[in-house]
Amino acid sequence: MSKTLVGAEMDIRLLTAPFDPARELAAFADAHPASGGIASFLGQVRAGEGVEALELQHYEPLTLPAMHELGATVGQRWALDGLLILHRSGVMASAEPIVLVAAAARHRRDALAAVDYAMDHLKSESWFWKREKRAGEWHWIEPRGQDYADLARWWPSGGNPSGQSGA
Amino acid sequence: MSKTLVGAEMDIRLLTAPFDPARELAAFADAHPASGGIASFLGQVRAGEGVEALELQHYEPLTLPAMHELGATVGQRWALDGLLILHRSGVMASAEPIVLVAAAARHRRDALAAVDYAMDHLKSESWFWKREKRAGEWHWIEPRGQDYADLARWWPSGGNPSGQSGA
Amino acid sequence: MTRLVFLGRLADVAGAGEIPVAAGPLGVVLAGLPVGLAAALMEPRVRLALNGALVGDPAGLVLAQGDELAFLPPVSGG
Amino acid sequence: MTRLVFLGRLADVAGAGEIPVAAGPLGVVLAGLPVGLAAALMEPRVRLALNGALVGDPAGLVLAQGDELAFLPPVSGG
Repeated sequence: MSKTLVGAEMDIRLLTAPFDPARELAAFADAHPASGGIASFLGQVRAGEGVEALELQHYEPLTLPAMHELGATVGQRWALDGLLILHRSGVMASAEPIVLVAAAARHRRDALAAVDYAMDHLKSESWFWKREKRAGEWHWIEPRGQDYADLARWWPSGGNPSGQSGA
Repeated sequence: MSKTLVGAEMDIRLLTAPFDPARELAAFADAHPASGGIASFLGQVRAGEGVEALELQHYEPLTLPAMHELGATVGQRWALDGLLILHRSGVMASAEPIVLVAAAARHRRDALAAVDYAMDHLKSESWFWKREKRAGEWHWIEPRGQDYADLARWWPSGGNPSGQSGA
Repeated sequence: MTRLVFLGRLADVAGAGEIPVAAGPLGVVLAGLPVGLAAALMEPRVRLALNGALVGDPAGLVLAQGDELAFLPPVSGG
Repeated sequence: MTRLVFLGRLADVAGAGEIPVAAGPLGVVLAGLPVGLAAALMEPRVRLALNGALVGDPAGLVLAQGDELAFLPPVSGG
């Protein structure tokens, strides 16, 4: 477990084994009794659809540092009491949790927007390579156009979006 | 527990006793293994700030039906697999959960937007009257201007916003 | 008999969450209440619900036996 | 010795997650690889990271003893 302090209390972890999102969220809420609200997003491996397993590969020197950079950006952009970013790597089974982002804030909009922003950036810019096992065969997943569209919502209008930056 | 079915599976409850948000969220996630994501918002009584207790009063013939109407609206507006709306009434202590909204969806943006919309409408339009106990005295809380500003985000541009409608 | 139900701060003004009154036109019912309470109930931001249904226009409302009329001040939200 | 690290589908092309190569200019290193692998590594969307830091312009890059050069195809995200 890695902790950084940038105003909001950060709990940012790259996990190689399954985690329990309910337990993590309960601990996060307990840690922030003075926050009016806690927003969260849990991404899990979709059951059904023929996917037997999902693998996320990370690259140690880049993946976790970029998650910390993202956390710092989110913590500076919104008034948060705490931010939790948990991300799995490795092989995951159907319905297994992949990612949990939670933000505790005095004001509801800050918490919700922080989770929204963090998810958009995790999904489209973070250093993970994903493959799915279907009918016994692994297939690499290319980035979805939707991920970039989601990301574009956060560019200042008239801004010059850079290419993928890894954070 | 009250259930309605309008495409998404609805679980909408008005509670008069404390609830465990972590347990509710875990059950909700277990019920939706095929959903790619679950967004949630937990509102809790802010600890500190001199608030000794919070009371939410409801009016039985209006409050729960309006929560069901809100659920139906949210279920029609976004492609959800499930929607959970739990709201307390009665007297609550510091750090106690007040409201939990969770949405399970195939796509992340639907889940996050559904929670955002439901919270904005619960906070500004639902039939609850709130008072806080400070230094042993109860004080009724008037609506905040911010709640109406949050709500206005959902009006179609050029639309004619109606007054408070209770749903 | 019919019941008037007071929500939020109106219950404090009334000194009770509800009171029984005789059936009849709303104007007559209100005239029989303490003047401070009647004034609080007639504020424009106070909505009315008759037997659980919001009342669009309270003018001319007549309360029948068994009716429940609720007075709803602006909500503070969830 | 220096190491080339392959992420995502590039590891499939290489048949391994990493391979050891002799130090030297990147162009020389790539020329010593199987042509299919070299072509995959030189695709414009593939980013490079030298010892954990992204490389802005790989032209003229020279690998020293102990260096780790990672080839990063477009990410699929979290």
